[in-house]
Amino acid sequence: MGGKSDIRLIDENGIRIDGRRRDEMRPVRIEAGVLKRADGSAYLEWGDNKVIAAVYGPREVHPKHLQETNRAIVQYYYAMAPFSVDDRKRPGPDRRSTEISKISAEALENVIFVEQFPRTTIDVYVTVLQASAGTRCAALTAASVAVADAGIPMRDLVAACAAGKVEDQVVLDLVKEEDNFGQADMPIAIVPKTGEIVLMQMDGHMTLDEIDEAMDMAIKACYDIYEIQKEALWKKYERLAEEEVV
Amino acid sequence: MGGKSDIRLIDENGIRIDGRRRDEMRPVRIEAGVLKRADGSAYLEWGDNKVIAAVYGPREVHPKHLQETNRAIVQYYYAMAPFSVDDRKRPGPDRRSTEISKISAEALENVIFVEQFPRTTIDVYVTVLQASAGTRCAALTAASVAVADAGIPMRDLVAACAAGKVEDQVVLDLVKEEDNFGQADMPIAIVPKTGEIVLMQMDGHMTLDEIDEAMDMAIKACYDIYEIQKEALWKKYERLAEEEVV
Amino acid sequence: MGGKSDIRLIDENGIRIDGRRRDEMRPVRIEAGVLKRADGSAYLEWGDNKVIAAVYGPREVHPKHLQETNRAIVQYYYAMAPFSVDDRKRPGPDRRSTEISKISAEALENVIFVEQFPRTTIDVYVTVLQASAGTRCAALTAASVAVADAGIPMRDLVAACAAGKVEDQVVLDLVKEEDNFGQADMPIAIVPKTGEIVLMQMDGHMTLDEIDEAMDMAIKACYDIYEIQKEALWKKYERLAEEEVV
Amino acid sequence: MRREIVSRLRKEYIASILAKGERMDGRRLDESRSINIQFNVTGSAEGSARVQIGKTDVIVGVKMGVGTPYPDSPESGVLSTNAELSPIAAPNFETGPPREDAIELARVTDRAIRESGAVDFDSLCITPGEEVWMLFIDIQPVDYDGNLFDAAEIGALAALMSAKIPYSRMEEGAEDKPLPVRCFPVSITAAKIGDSIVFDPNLDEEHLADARLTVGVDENGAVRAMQKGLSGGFTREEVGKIIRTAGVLGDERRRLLFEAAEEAGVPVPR
Amino acid sequence: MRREIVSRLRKEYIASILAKGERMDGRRLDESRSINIQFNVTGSAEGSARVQIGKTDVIVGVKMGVGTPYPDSPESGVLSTNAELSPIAAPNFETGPPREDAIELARVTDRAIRESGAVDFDSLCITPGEEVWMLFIDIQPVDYDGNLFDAAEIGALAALMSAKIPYSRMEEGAEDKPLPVRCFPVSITAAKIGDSIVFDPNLDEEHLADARLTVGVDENGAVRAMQKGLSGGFTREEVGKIIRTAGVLGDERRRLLFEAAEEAGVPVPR
Amino acid sequence: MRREIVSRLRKEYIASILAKGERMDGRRLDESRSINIQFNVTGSAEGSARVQIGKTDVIVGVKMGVGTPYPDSPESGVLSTNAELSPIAAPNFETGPPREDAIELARVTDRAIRESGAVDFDSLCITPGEEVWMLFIDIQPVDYDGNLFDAAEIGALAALMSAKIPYSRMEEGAEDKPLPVRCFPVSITAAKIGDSIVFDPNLDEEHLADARLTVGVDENGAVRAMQKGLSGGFTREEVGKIIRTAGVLGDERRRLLFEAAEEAGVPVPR
Repeated sequence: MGGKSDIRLIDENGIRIDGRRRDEMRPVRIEAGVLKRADGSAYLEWGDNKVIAAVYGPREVHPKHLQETNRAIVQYYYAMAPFSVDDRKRPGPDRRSTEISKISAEALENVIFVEQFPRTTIDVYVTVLQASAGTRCAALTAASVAVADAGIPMRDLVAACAAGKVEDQVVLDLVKEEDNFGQADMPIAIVPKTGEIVLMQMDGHMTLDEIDEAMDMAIKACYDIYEIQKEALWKKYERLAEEEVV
Repeated sequence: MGGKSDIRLIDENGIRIDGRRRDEMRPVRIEAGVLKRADGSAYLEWGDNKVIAAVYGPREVHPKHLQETNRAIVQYYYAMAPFSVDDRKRPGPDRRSTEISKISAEALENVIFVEQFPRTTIDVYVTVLQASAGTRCAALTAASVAVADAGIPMRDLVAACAAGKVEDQVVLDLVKEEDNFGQADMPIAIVPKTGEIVLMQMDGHMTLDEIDEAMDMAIKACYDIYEIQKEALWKKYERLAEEEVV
Repeated sequence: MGGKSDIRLIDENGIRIDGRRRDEMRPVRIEAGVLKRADGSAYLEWGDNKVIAAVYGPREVHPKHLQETNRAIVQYYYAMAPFSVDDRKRPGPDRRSTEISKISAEALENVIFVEQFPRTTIDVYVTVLQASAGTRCAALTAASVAVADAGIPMRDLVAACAAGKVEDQVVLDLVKEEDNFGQADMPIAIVPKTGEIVLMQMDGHMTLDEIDEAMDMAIKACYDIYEIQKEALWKKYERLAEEEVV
Repeated sequence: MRREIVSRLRKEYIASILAKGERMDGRRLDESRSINIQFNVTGSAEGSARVQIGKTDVIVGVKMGVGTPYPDSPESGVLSTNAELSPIAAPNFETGPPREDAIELARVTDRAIRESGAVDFDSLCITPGEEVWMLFIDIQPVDYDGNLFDAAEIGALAALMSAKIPYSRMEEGAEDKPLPVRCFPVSITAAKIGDSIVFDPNLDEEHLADARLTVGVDENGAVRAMQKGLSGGFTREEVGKIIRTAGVLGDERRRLLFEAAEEAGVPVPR
Repeated sequence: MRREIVSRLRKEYIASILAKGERMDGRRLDESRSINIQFNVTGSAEGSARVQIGKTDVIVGVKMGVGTPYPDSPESGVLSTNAELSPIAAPNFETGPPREDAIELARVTDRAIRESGAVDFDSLCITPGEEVWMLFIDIQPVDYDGNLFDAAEIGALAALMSAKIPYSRMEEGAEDKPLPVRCFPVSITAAKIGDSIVFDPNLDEEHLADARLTVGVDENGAVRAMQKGLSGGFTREEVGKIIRTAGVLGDERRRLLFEAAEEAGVPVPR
Repeated sequence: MRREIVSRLRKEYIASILAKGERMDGRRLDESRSINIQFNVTGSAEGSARVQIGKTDVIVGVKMGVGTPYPDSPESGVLSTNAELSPIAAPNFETGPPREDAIELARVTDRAIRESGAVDFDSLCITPGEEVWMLFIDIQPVDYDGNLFDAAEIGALAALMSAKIPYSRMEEGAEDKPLPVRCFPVSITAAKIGDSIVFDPNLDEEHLADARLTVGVDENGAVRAMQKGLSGGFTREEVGKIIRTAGVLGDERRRLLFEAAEEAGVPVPR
C-alpha cells in the first residue's frame, strides 16, 4: 500500500490495468482431491495465483501440551514456495506468514465441528506456488475446500475475497500492481450460510462510506467464490461415484 | 575495561565524573509489588539504571526433565530491553545475558529454601529498561526483592554492588564511562545476615591490596543496599495492611 | 571435484603429489580406548587427518518419540572442530555434516545387533581435529572401533576408504589437492566378513570400467584398514589384561 | 473439571449482565478504562512512552540508527516494529523467539503506524540509496490485563511523538531534531461476548470473547487499519457499528494523548 | 502389535513375488513407472517443471538473482539447491528447518547437477569477483509415493532447461536468454528388497527396502553421481548390475525428457 | 533412592577426610594434579595446544582470518572465544548450540586473555577501520574429569603462544610471524566442599562442591579475572586466601607452561 507510481491503474472508462471492471473478480478455478497422500486437498488458481492445500486430521497432537481436552485444535501453515515471487523467498516461516496462518486458523475453526474431536489436531498446509496479490484469500479458500475434501465435519465452508481502494475508487480483488500502488486493501472471509465475517484485515486509507462499499463488494464476491468451491467438491464426489461404479 | 580515553575520570579533589566520591554509591530506589499479574515484582532505579523484576513460583517445571526430585530449581532470565542501550540491542538472550543469568540464579538459590518445593521451578525475570553500568547488580538486587514479594520462603535477601578501579584508584559502583575506560570492575553479591559472598566476578587489573580494598568497599555498600531492599518490602507490607483495613 | 589447477597431480612415473603410488593408501594409525568418560573411544590418524570418536550406549532415548520399540537406534554425529580446516569452520552441524552423519549411521546400523537393545540409542560422536580429504571414511573407521571398544555387540566392524580419479587415472585415498582438483571421488565402506558395501557415494565423472577399477581398489584397501582396526582393539585388550594382572 | 464448571458459570453470569448492558467493572459497553500516558520514560531511547490502560501497562521505546535503505525504496527510512511478550507481563507468556501472538501485536501496531503515514519516511533519508535512518519501535508489555493492541499502538504513537532524530551522533555539534509525526491514528479494540460488543476489553472479558476487532482511525475519521481476531464471527452490521464507535472513542483517546503530551512538553499539532 | 504382524506378512508376501520377478503393480523389476514432465508451471520462476513419476509429484523452480561469487571461484556463478519436504506431500513430513532426509535429497540432486557440469557456471559471471548469477534450485514435492530422488533430479534438470537468465531485470531493454544446459545427467534409483533389486521403487517398496542406490548417468554412459542409502548392504556384483541397468533406464528417461521438452517448445540439444 | 543414600554417604566420607586435610587421590588440598602441555597438535590451526590436567583433556585451536574491526575500535584486532562441550568429553554433555556451561567457560577464558592484555590487539590491525586480524580461540574438551576452567585457560594461552599470524595467506611470499603474547595470566580454580577449600578439583570433588572460585593471576602477581560459581557462598576470608594461594599455584603452572614451550621450540619470554 501507499507506494508511488506513474502508472494509471484505472483508465477513463473505469477499466483496470488487467482489463477488469471495478467490481470484477479475477477468474478462479478450484480442483478438489488432487493429492494421494493427504487426507484432503485442493488446487486453486485465482488469476495468476496458484495455491495447493493439503489437510490431515483429526490426528494426534505433538507436542502433547498443545492438546485441548474438549476440542480439536486447528493448525494452519501458510507458506510461499521460494520460486513463487520475483525475488526468491527464503524457505521457512516469516512474520507475515505466521500472522496469516494465525488468522486463517481462527477463521477455519469457526466452521469445523472441533468439539467432536477432543485432544486432536486438524493440520492445514497451504503453499503458494505462484503469487500475485490476494494470496491469503486464495489460500484460505483452497484450504476450506481441502478440509471438506478430507471429510471433516463442517457447518459450512469459508469463502474469502479482498476489496480495496485504488485511485480513490473502491475495487474488488486487487492484483499485484494495485496492491503495490493502491490506497487500501481489505481481505475478508465469510461463512456464507450465516453471512458472518470470520476474517477481516485492512490497511491503507478508507472513509466509512468506502469501507461500507468495499465490504458489500467483497461479501458479494465471497458468495461467488462459495459457488466455485461447492462446484469443485461436487465434481470430486462425481468423480468418486464414477470410480466406484467402474 | 581497558578502553582508552582522554577524559579525566577522577579530578584532583577525588570527585568522579558524576560528582560522587570514591566510596559513594549512586542513589538507589526500589519499589516492591509493582505488577498485578506476577506473583512477586519489584522496580528499581539505580543511578541511570532502570530495572523491573517479576517472579513466578514455585510452579510446575516444563520441560519435565529439568525437574529436581528433591528441590525447586531457580531459573533466572536477565534481559535488556532493545531500547535500554545506545545502540539498539537485538531482542533475545546473548552470551553475556546467559552468563549473568546463570551466576545470578546460583546466587539466589543460596537464600531460597528450595528443598521445601521439590519438582517445581521458581522463575525470575528481570528486564533492564535503561542501562548505565552495574546492571547485573541492579537486576539481582531487584530480583531478590521480587522473590521476597512473591512470598517465597528465604533465609535472607541477596544484596549486590560492584567496586572497581579507575585511574589507579579503587572506587565504588562504576558508572558507564568508568566501566568503559576504567581498569577493573568487580561485582559482588552477599547474603547480608552471614556476610557470605554468593556472586563474584572481576576483570581488569588489581593488586591484592586493591582487591581487598574493593571487597571491603563493595561489601559495605551491599549492607546499604540491604536496608533499601528491606524498606521497599516494608512499604509494600504497610500498603497491603492499609488496603486490608480499608 | 572439478576445480581447475595447473598443478600436475601425478608425475610421469605415476607418483602422486604426496609421493604415493596410484593404489597406495596414506598411513593409518588407530588407538582404541583413549578416553576416560566415554563408554568406547578411538583416536585415528590417517595421513594428515586426525579424528577422535566417542560412543555411549545403549542408553535411554531423548526425546522419547525417537524410540523404536523393537530395536536400538544409532545416532551418529560427525563434526569438524572449528580449527580443523584452513578457514575456520563455524561450530554446529551444517548440511554436509548432516548428510555424512545420516549415511554413516546407516552403515554402522548394519553391523550392530540393534534388535538386542529395544528402546535405546547408541550415540556415536566423531570430531575431526585436522582435515585433509577422506574425513568421512576416517571418521567411520574410527567410529566403528569406538563402538567395538564400548563392548556393544557387533557382527563385524565397518571399514572405509575412498578411491577416485585424478588426471584420468583411478587412484586410492585422495589427498586434499586431489580432492579439490581431481575428477571423481568415491568413498566406500564395507563389512569385511561378507564384503557387503554399506556406504557408497560418488561424484565427478567415471566410466563403467573406471568405477569397477575404483571399487576393487577401495574394497581391497578396506581390508587393510580392517587389519589396522582389529590390531588397535587387540592392543587395547592386551593393555586391559596387563592392567588386570598388575 | 470443577474449575471448568466454575468458569462456565462465570461466563454465563458475565454474559447475562452484558446482555443487560452492564460490565463487571461498572463501565458502559462502549467505555474505555482510564488511561495514563507518560513520555520519555527511558533516557537510552530516542523516544519512549509508558501507557497504562487500566492495569495493562506497556512500555514502548523508539531507537534510531543509520542503515541501508531497501533497494525498492532507496529514499525512505526503514521501520521495524517488534513486540516482546516477556513473562514479566503475564504468567503464561514465555521466553524465546516471538510467537504468533507477539508477531500479530507487532505487525498490527506496525501497520497502524506505517499505513497511516504517521511518519514521513522520506524525511528519514540521509543519502539516497546509501544511508537512511532506521526506526525501531520496541513494545515491552510489563503488566497484561487485557487489550494490549490499544496500549501498544498508543504507546508507539506517543514514543514517536517524543522521539528525537539523533543527528548529534552522526556529526559533532549537530543538533537532534524532533521526529516529525504528521498523522495520529488511534487503535480501538472491541470484543464480542455472546451477542454483546464491549470496547477496551479487560483480561476477564478477553478470556470470554468469541471475536475481536481492532480498528485504527485517524483524526479525520478515516479508517487506517483493521484486524479481526479469534474464531467467532461478526455480522456485517456489527462491524459497521464498531467502526463508527471506534471513531468516537479514538477522538477521545487522541485528546487524552495530546493533553498528556502538552503537559510533558512534547510537541503536539495545532 | 497386530499391525506389525500384518506388515510382516505383507513384507513376506511381496518378497516372495519379487523372488519370482513380479511386482505388486505389475511392473518388471527393472521398469520405471510412467513419467510425466511439464515445463514452466509457475510464471514467477525463471524456470520450472513438474514431474510425476507414478503418483509421486514434484515441482521444481529455478530462481536467478545477482550476488557475490565465492572468493575461491570469482568467475563462477553460484548454485544453491534446497528441498522442502512439506507435509503437503506426506503425513509424516514435518514443518520446520530441513531434516536429514530433505538435506540428503537436496545435496544428492545438487551434486548430480553440479558435478556433471550440466550448467556452465563460468557463463554466469557478470563482473569477475564482484557480480555473478546465483542459481537457486528449489525442490517442492507435493505428493510422495516413493522415489523422490529421481523425480527431484529430472525435475531440476527440466527446470534448468526451461530457465531464462533474466538480463531484462539488470538492464532496461535487455533480453532474457535461455540458461545453457550442456550435460543431461539422469538419476536412476534402485532398491534392494530381500535378494531382489527393483528400480524406481514406489512407496510400498521403499518401506520394505533394505538398501537403496541412486546412480546418476549422463548421455555418454558415464557415471556422474552415486548415493547409497539405508542400512542394508549391496554386494560388489549388485552394484555393478545396478549401474549398468541405470545406464539403460537413464537413456530411456532422457528420451522422454527431450520429447516433453520439444513438445513444450523448450530447447533440446541436437 | 538407594543411589542417593550411597552418594550422601560418599559425600560425608569425602568431607570427613577433607576436614583432616586429605583428598581421595592423595593430593594436598592446595595441590594441582599433574599437568601435560603439548603444542601445535593440529596443523590446520594457526596455533594449538593440548592440555591434560589429570584425566581432564582439552584441545584448543587458534584460527586467524582477515575481517572488519568493530566501529568503536577501528585499529584493533577482534577476539572471539568459543567452547564446545561435545558429548565426546562426558556423557551428560549434549550436542546443539552452546548452553550456559559452555558459554560461561568460553567467556571466563576470553576475559582472562582479553582483560590481561595477553595479546596486543593493536598489533593485529592491517588497515585501520577496514581490515584487521580476527583471532578465534576454540576450546574443545575431549575428556572431562573436572576443572575445565583451568585446562581451557592454560590451553588458550599455550595455543596463542604457538600461533603464527598467517601473512603468507594475504600476500604471496610474505612470511608468517609469531603472534606476540605479552602477558601470561594463569587461571587457578578452587572449590569449597563443606568447610574445606580444595584446589584444582577433580570431577568427584566438583560434584560435591558447594562453591567454586576461579582466579586469573599474572606473572606480576596481579589479579586479572575472577569468577565465582555454584550456589554456595565464600566468606570474605576464604576469598582472600584463595586469591593468595592462586598466586603461588599460578607461578608454578606458568613455569610448567614455559618449560613445555621451551621443549617444543615455542618462544618464551626472557
